[in-house]
Amino acid sequence: MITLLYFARLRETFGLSSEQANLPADVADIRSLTEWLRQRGGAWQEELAQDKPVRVAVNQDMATPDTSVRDGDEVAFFPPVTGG
Amino acid sequence: MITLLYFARLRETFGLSSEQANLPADVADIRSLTEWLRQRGGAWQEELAQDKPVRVAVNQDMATPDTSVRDGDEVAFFPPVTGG
Amino acid sequence: MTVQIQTEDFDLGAEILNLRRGNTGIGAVASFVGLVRDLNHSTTVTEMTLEHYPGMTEKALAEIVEEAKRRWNIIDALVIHRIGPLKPTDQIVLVAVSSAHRGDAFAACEFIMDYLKTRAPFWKKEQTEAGAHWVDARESDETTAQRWTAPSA
Amino acid sequence: MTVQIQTEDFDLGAEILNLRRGNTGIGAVASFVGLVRDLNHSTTVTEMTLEHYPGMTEKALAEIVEEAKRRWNIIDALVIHRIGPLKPTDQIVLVAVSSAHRGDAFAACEFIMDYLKTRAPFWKKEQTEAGAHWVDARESDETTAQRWTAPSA
Repeated sequence: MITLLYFARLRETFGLSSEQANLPADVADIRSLTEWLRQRGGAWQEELAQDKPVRVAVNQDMATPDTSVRDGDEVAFFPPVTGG
Repeated sequence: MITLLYFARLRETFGLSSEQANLPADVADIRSLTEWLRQRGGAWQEELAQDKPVRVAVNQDMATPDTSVRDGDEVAFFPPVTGG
Repeated sequence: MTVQIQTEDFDLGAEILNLRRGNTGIGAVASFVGLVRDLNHSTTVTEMTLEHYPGMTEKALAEIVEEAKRRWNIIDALVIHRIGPLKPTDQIVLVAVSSAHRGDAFAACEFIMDYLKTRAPFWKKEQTEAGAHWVDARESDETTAQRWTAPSA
Repeated sequence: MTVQIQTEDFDLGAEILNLRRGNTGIGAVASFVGLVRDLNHSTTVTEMTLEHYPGMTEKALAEIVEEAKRRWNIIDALVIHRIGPLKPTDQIVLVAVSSAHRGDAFAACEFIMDYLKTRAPFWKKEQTEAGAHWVDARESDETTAQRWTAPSA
């Protein structure tokens, strides 16, 4: 089980701020996790398309496509930040 | 007649904050004015020596040795500034 | 080193006095306040809402402040960032840095703001006469933040 | 654009509120406060006296602020500099700049401080346990100010 969090435009488009998910055996990093979520189709396919500037954090640290994902992790998807 | 002003260390060393002076005919710029003051000897010779970092303003604008001096001008001598 | 996320407004004067309190070696305090403008890209903004990622925001800001402390000779630093609904002229963010000499305070304060703009998880949603929309990240903010990265790194 | 020379203390919070008042286009306020440190070059400072050149000071500061206005896209600027006797932890100077975007406010505020340090006629006399002395100008202040001069100029 991992915890997935969505913020800002992604939260609104997905209609979801968080969910618990059981990862398939072949999902081991952010690249494969994103591909797995994309396969849900609709807004997921569109917002997580490769040309979209989506940012990902694993356990509250900024992640790259190669960052590993394990059971118990908190993984957040969000647009580039705009605070300040 | 010109007005001469002295600030900070120069004011204290000369024991003078301002004076009115009639310029000799050969004093036409800051270089010759400084030389004329230096000839007073003592603290004047010492504080206005060429290796001392004295600043000069004419009519409240920073001046160089070549800046002209005319009757009616306000000429100030002071050390490099240290405010802020 | 203090990092605060809050919905309430803050008092710049009181915060700076508090930052200075008890340290007679402080010669310089540089501070920055970011405010809601009523006009953004020629659209009139009536309200703005700030969302954040609780937990990660505090962690990201603390790391940015620690990095500033490593890079410059600073005495203390403070970051306050507001969340929730804000109106034009409302204060959004305060960054303040104290140091012995001014160069450190200026550089660290601007560094913290530049990194906050690109690395702290906050998002702005603007309400305009034409409707609500999420503010797009500005590429110039990323460029500005990158100038703090050593070219040889 | 306001320049004030005064013996009285100033209230940072009130001054910044006043600077912001009535302009809803301000997105950024950068400010700097310089303070008397109790220690300078390993000597304990008990009091400091600031002397200035009345008339030229106001003129020099106004010119520095005008130059900042020419160089950056700023909305307003404020300089307050105190004169007379001051104690450790007392405020000496405030420089504040408002603008639409933060880069202009930061740069103009630091520029005004750097130019003030090298071009505005103020002099500090320190009273220490070992006696009174005029503070020497620091060469580093001149170097710092010179970085604002275009290399090709």
